[in-house]
Order: sequence, then C-alpha cells, then structure tokens
Amino acid sequence: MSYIPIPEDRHFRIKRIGYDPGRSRPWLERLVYSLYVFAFWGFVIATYAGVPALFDALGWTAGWGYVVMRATQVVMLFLLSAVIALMLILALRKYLGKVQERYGPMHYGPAGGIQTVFDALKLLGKEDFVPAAADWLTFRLAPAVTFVSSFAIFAVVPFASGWTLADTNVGLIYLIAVSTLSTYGVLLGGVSSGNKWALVGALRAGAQMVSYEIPLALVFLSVAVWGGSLSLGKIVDSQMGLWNVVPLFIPFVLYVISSLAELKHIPFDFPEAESELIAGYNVEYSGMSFAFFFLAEFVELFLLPALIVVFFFGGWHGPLFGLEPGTLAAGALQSLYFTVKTAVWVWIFLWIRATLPRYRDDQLMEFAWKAMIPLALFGLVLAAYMRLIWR
Amino acid sequence: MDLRMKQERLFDEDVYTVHPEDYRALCEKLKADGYDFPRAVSAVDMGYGLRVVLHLVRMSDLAKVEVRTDVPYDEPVVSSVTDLWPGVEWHEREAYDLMGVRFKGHPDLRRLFLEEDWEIHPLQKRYDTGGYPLPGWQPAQWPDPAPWVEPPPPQEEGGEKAEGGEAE
Amino acid sequence: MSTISVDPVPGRSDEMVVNMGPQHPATHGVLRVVIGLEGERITRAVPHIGYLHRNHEKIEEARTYFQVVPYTDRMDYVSGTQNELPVVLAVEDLLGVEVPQRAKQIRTIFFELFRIASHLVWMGTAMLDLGAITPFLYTFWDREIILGIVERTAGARMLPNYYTFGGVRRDVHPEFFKDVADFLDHLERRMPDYEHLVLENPIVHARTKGVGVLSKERAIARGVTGPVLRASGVAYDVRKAFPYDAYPDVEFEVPTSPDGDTYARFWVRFQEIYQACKIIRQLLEQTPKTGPYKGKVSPRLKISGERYRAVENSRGELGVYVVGDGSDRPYRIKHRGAAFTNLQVIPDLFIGAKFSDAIAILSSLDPVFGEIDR
Amino acid sequence: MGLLGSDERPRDIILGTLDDLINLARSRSMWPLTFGIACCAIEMMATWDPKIDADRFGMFFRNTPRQADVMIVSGTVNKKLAKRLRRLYDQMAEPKWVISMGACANQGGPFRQGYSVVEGVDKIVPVDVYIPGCPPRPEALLQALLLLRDKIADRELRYKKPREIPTDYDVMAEPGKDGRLPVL
Repeated sequence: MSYIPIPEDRHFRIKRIGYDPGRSRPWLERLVYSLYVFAFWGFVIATYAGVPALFDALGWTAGWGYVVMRATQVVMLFLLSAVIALMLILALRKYLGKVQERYGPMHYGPAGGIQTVFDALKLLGKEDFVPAAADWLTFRLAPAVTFVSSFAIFAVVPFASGWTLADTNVGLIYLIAVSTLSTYGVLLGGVSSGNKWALVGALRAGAQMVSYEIPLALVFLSVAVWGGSLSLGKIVDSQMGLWNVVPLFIPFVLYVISSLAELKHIPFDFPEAESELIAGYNVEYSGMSFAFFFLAEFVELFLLPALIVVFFFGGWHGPLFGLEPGTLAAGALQSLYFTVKTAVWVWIFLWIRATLPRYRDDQLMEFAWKAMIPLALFGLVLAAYMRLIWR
Repeated sequence: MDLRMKQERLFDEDVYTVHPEDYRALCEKLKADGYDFPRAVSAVDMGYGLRVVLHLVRMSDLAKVEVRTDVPYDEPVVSSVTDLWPGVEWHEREAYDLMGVRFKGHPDLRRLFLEEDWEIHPLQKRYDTGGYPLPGWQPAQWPDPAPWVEPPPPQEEGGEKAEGGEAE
Repeated sequence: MSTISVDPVPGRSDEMVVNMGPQHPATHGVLRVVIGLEGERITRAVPHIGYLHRNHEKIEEARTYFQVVPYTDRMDYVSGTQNELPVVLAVEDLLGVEVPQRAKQIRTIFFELFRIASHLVWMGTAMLDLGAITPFLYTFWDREIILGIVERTAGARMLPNYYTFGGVRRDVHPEFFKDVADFLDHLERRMPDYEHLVLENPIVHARTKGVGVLSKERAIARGVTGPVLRASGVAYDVRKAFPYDAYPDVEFEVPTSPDGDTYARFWVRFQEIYQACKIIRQLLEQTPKTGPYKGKVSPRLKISGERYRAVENSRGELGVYVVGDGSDRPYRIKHRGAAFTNLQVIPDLFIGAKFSDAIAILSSLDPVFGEIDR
Repeated sequence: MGLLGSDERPRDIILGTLDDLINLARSRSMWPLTFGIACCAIEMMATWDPKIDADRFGMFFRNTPRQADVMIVSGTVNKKLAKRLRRLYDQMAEPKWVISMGACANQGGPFRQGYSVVEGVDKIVPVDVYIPGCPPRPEALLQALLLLRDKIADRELRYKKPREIPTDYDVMAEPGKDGRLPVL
C-alpha cells in the first residue's frame, strides 16, 4: 500500500512515515536535554558550594553576612525552580510526544529547546485578569500560597552531604506542614474565583487532601522510626548500607501513591480534571497567576520524586571512588547521584501521566481510608518492630 | 373498533390514517398489540394542515407500522403519546419546535432546537428557507374526502391522499 | 421535568446548579446539560440541545435530491457515508431502481469502514474523557488510514458524498481492495493492544462497571438503538432486522451484553469493530474486481410518495422519512437521528450518578451533534 | 496587540525591541481553546494527531478561555450558539486571535440561507485568518495557524485591525425581528 503506509510490526513504538525519528534529530535532543540536566547540576553546585565559598572568601560568614548568604541561596533556588519548571514542562511534552508516536515541540530552538521559554514570556505578556465575581485579595494570594508552599520544600531537601538550606531536626514535621499548605492555595484559588467549576475543583482538592495526608503522615512516621530521626539529612545518612526501600517497602508504595495524589497527578488529578471540570481550580486564572500555579505544579513534580529518593533510595548515596566526603568534588558527585535518581523517578511519574486514565474521586477516598491507612499503620508497626529487632 | 381511520399497506409497512381525536385511541390499541419500539415522530406540512406521522416497530416479529393524522393550521393539537413510548419525547418536542404541532399531555413541551423566545415554526411552508414569512401564502383547501374513513359505512380504499397544497 | 432555574431552589441550599457546556471538553461538541449537584452526586439533569441546529430539514427542501446527499454527510460527521444511505435507499425504493450487486457490496464495505472509523474516534475520545490522553492519538492514526483509503476512491476524506441513487458515484480505485485488506491486517494487529489499553484496564473497570445501568425495558421504551441498546441486552440491529444492501449475503453476529452499564457499551463497540472486520473480509472475497457500480437513474429524477428507511449506523438506527410531491425536490425530509434519540436517556442515567460518572456515561452514549441538532 | 495591552506600536527602540520579543513569544506559543463545534472540529482534532502534530509548533489545547490565545471557530455558528461564542470570546484574556475554520464559519457555507445560521462568524467576533474548505484538511488548519504565527511576529501586520464587526442588524435574532428584509 502506498498512499498511507502501514507499519509492519505490531508494537506501538514503530517507525513509519509521519513519525520519523530521523527528522526529529535525536542526537540533538539528547545533547540539548543533557545540557539542561548539567545546567541544573551546575545550579545546584553553585547554590550549595559556590555561594558559601564566595561568602567565605568575602568573610561574611557571621551575623548579617550569614543572612545575606542564605538569602542569596534562596534567590538561586528560586531561579533553579524556574529552570526546573521550564525543563520539566518541555520534558513532559517531548515524552508525551515519544509515547504518542509524534514529535512534540521541535521547531523553536534546537530540538524545541526554548519552547517553554517562549511559553513563559507569552504568559508574562498576557492579560492577568480578576473576574468580577472573584474575591480580589484571596484570588491574587492563592497562586502565591501554592507556589511558596511548594518552593518551601526546597529548604530541607539534601542535595548532597551537608548541602541543604536548613538541616533542621524537625524536617519531617516541617514537610507535613508545608506540603499541606499547597492544598490551601488550591482551595483559596478555587473558592475565591467565583466560578462553580473552580469551587468543585477546590472542594475535591480539600477532600483529596483529607484522604492522602493521613497515610502520608504515617509513612513519614515509619521513615522516622526506622531512620531514628526527623531530620532528612540523618535519614539519608542512615541509608548508608541499605536503602530504605527494602525494609520499608509497604510505606514506599503508599508514599508513591500519596505523592501522586498530592501532585494532583493522573490518576488522581481530580482538582483540575481537564475533561470533567474544564480546568478545575485554576479555571479563572490567566497570565502570570496561572503561570505560578503551573510553576508550582512542576516544581512539585520535581520535589516529590526527590523526596522519594531521600526517603527510600538513599538520597545522595553512591560510590564516591575514594573522594573525601565533605569536599567539593564529593559533593558534586553526590548531587549528581541525587539528580539522576530523581530524574528516574520524574520519568516514572511522566510515564504514569502518559499512560493511565483517571480514577473517580470517591474511589481514591475509599482506597485511602479502607486500604492505605490500615496498610500504613501496619507498615509503621512493622518498622517499629524491625527497628527493635535489628538496630 | 369504530375508529375514524383508514388502513393501507405501503411497501412493507401498515399505514393507518386516523382522525386526530382517535389518534390516541389507536396508539393505545397498537401499544396493547405489542408495538413497543418507537422509531420516530415526523411532522409534515401538507399545505392544508399539519400531518403527524408516528413510526413504530414491534420487537417480537419486527412488524412496522405508521400512524398518520392530519390537524388544521389554526388548531394543531394532537394527544401526546409520550406516556406510552417515552422515546418519542424529544421527537414530539422537535415537531412542536419546528412545525408547530402542539402535543396535548406532553410532560415538557418546550422548544428543543431554537431559542425559547422565538415565535416562528420554520419548517411550515408559510416561511421561506430563511425563516421569513412568504408574502401571499395561503393555506390550501382541506381535502374533501378526508384522508381517513368514517367507520359506519366501511368503504374500500379511496383515492390517494391529497398530496396537494403546494401553494407557493 | 421542567426548566431548571439557575437560582438555588428554596429549601435546597445544599444543591448547586452547574451549567455544563456548550463549551466543555467532554460534551463531544455543543451539548449543554444543566446539572444539579449535591456534593458530587447529581440530583437533576436537563439536557439542552440546538447549539448546532443548522436547518438541515428546511434547506434540504430547497435542494434537489442529488444535492440533498452531501447535506446528509454533514449530520453524523464522524461516520461519513453512513448518513447518505437512508436517503439513497428511500429514493431508490420510491423510484424502483435496480442497484447492481457490486455497487451494493462497495457501499457496504464503505459503510463498515466508516463504522470502524467512528468507533475509533469514540475510543479515543472516551479515553480522553476518562483522563488518558494517549489512546486518542493511537486511534486517530488508524482513522487516518481509513480516511486515506476513502479519499483515494471518493476524493474527500471525511465527508465523501460517495453514494448516489442506484449505486456509487465512481468506481473504486484499482488498489482499493488491496488497501482495505492491508488495513484490516493492520487493525487486527492493533486491536489486542487497544483491548489491553481500554477493556482490560483496571481503572476503566473501576470507572465504568456498574455505572449508568440502562435496563432492557427502559432502553426499548426510550427508543434507544445501536450499541447502547445492544449493551442492554436487546439484539435489535437494522442490518439483521431489515437488511439492506449486501448485508443479507454476509454472515455476522450482533454482539449483545446483558449488563447495560457503561462498560457493556464499551465492550459492544469493541465487538462491533471485530464484526465489521469480519463483514469487510467476506465482502472483499465476494466483490468482483470490475463491473458495474451504478444503476440507471435519470439525472432529473422526480419522486412522489412517502417512505421511511433506516440503516444501522455507528450510533444506531439512522432513519429518514422522505415525502416527495412529484417534483425534483423533496417536499419534506425528516431525519431520525440515532444519537438524538439515544441522548434522551441522559436524565435516566445521570440522576443519582457521580459527576465523574456522568462524563463516562456521556462518552459511552457517543453523541455527535451534527446529527442530534441537525 | 501591543506590549502589555496597549494597541499602539511603541516607537521607542527599547520598548520596540521588547515588544518584538514578547510578540515573538506570543507567536511561538499559541494555545487554542478547546471548542469544537461541528464537522471541522474532527479535522481540528486531526491536526493534533500524530500525522500533522501541531504540538511541534508549541500549540496545545487549553480548556478554559482565560488561558487560551486562539479561538478556532470550527463549524457552523447558529443564532443560539452565537451568543455563547461571543461570550467565550469576551472571556478570553488579551491578546487573543480568532481563526475561522471552514466555509460555515466563513460565511455560512452550505447552510447559508437557513433561518438559524449566522452567515459568517466575522459578524460576531473579529477574525484574523479564514480557511476555506468543507471541511478544511488538517494541513490547511496548520497552514492557517502558521500564517497567524507570522502575522503576530510581523511588526507591521500585527497592528492591522481586523474588519469591523457590523452592528446594523442583530445577527443573533429571530428571522423577521433582526431588522433585515427577507431575501426572496
């Protein structure tokens, strides 16, 4: 047959006219996207090693100097989060293209590399609109609350040994507190929009939070019991020999499910459920307010897989090839391990997004209350027993 | 049953032409006969009045039947059969909307396609394609031997029903 | 049932009335449903249609019979030539035209090809409504292949205007039969993957099984036809009940399911794709490669008399009631839409369901608004 | 559409360059509104299928008018829908563009003389690009989207206003009440 060629092999990932990987220049794609990952890595090194070194050299290590150093690091992290969002949106679109036998963005920039920069610039120049029925202050506040609460998770994430903004000894409690706040942003945005779809989306977000937060907290408890600390750095340290995923397998599975729900990610994307609620809680947002919701979503898409790595996959642990821990080189290598592990988990999340349909909202609640919470309790008890026996 | 009607056979269907007052009675009889599946309700502007055509099927032996009734323009009222076959609900609403036939006893006789506040029934021949009234349009004469047959003298089939009314 | 006002009902402050459509991603066009929500549970549902009413029936009265055929294409725009057949059959009945057997077979091949195309579009959009993006792109690719085959013969992709009174407009492309056979081979390789993605998907099971159950009696009384009726356990199929074209010469089954739920409607559509493949395979063997494709019909045909003819299109019984007054233009044409009649069950199925279920139910009804609003 | 809402083209060299940059970004990231109306909507969906894949050019559908940039009017607009379409257009955030897809949206198409059909969507909303065809092929829609992209990115073209919306009669009203005489 000649008019429209029919592929010979039966699998979905097939080469044929219309989807010609040669035309999409895969070597260029690989180059561009590995450049992105290296840029990210460089950003991390600059933030956690470069900035303190610079301030050390300047001698500003105490008093206000210390405050300025931390503030610089926060600004760097803010830029980093923008880079992450731009990168992940592009990665999602390219990956969906791969799964769906098409190219994805490929014409603007090398291999579509600056597509999301254009998107961000466009949103910057778009009218930012407050509907007449909306409550102005809350409506404006909601994207900020959502973004800040996602961004605040950065504070406790250890990118390498000692590379964390605040290795506080209540890290897990801080995480619970902060990640819950992001749902408040969604709730505020949905309720204040003066739109019924947004209201339904917000109510769904609230109901969803009630169902996944409890198993999430129980999982945190199991991790804390097994690791012997609430500090994320100590939890990673305790996984020196054995990653937590082996002893804490049940909490690990529950954590992945809960973080899908926390991300509002397929199969649990009820608050925005594109085909049901049009766009859910952000239905009335346009321009930069919408961009901040988007940014928050994709920053979380990086941070929650990162937390999976921290809790269950040994964080930054990996062979150091004789490098002295604590040096710049070791830190860089450790943060590379961390980045790669996180990237694998981000990829798994994107894979889920490309593949699965959506559950119904009450099914998640039913699952959470009838299966996840008992299992999480069981996992907690098991972790405590194992801790008593083996450590 | 002494209904004012006429029965004939066209292609593979039984066609009943019935007086509008007996339409409901005939439909009840057909429903009792086992015609359980409503296919459609059509409305035709005959030039002298409006005709309602009900198409039915009996699922058990796939017998087809057509029920026709004619109503005048000034009083286009037919009994609704929505309670017998709920499936004709929207078809009757459509006939009301586009042709102006009013179905007595319909649970929800509103316009279906057009806006609620419209006044025209655009499929009538008195309107042109654009929905504007045709100047000089007059309804035709009501056919003298009515399309149905009075029951007491059971006559043989008369002439073909008046197809006329192309008053343009 | 009457109009729902958008204001809250006195004494029912717990009910929220939302207005779904006409611009809503899951309404498959321009349906508007006013839904009363109590939490996530639907208490009332009133469908409003007519946002695509484009005076088919009026404007067709001003056209000749030959000009009517392309208008019918634009009714159920997902299934192309299937819409032309009722008008063509009714006019042929009234004229008493002899249609060559080969023309009938070619018509039936096209008819079933478009059934596959329509069900593929349904599969993609239904999964899109359930939240999965990817199957949509797979099925649209396969549909493109069908449209390519159609375009090669008929000259247009989607709305080919291919059938005519007494046969088809032009002979098929020399490679038509080979193209179709190749496509069927391809589709039969793809179908297990589609089943895996849709029918065997546990999330689809969770979303559709036991949802939106339509009982057998209610389905018949509501005039529901097509896959929706057969999913309720009634083996009514116009192809079997009142055979037309080449259907008397082919063997096929009418898949039915006793469940009547959304999953059953999904399942019946899948089986129909298999049956369509079976029908086309038989016809490919039966149809002569060359031969007459059109009977003798005067280009100035004049018709008198009335006729109701129906075919089984992808959504059910698509009928037409043609009234001719002896001129070359129809005096009145009434289209009986399958999706139009099926859509009446929205209040029956929606009320009591969850809002998310409503989306799944609506996609299982597979409405197409060109034909519903006409 | 000018920089941040103004309709005037900035003459300043810095603002002019920034204006060019923002409009370049706008032209490279046009998100259409998910609003399928009729037959053309199927071809609109086919424009995003693997064969054509308009996502290559950075376009993907947004469901809510607030976040969409381009409205693709894909089908016949009748008098009942016209009010909703106008409202959707008003709900879209600036800057926004309209593509009229197919004969029906251009001038009514085969249903032109009918009682319920608006004879062209440009009587309701300002249209930037018209596509002929019934229905247009997906390739035609892609070409129209690329034309619109070039129009937005072009310095002179983007400040040219679309045709004025006629206000002398009510296109959405019932025949006989719309202030027009019957066409005989």
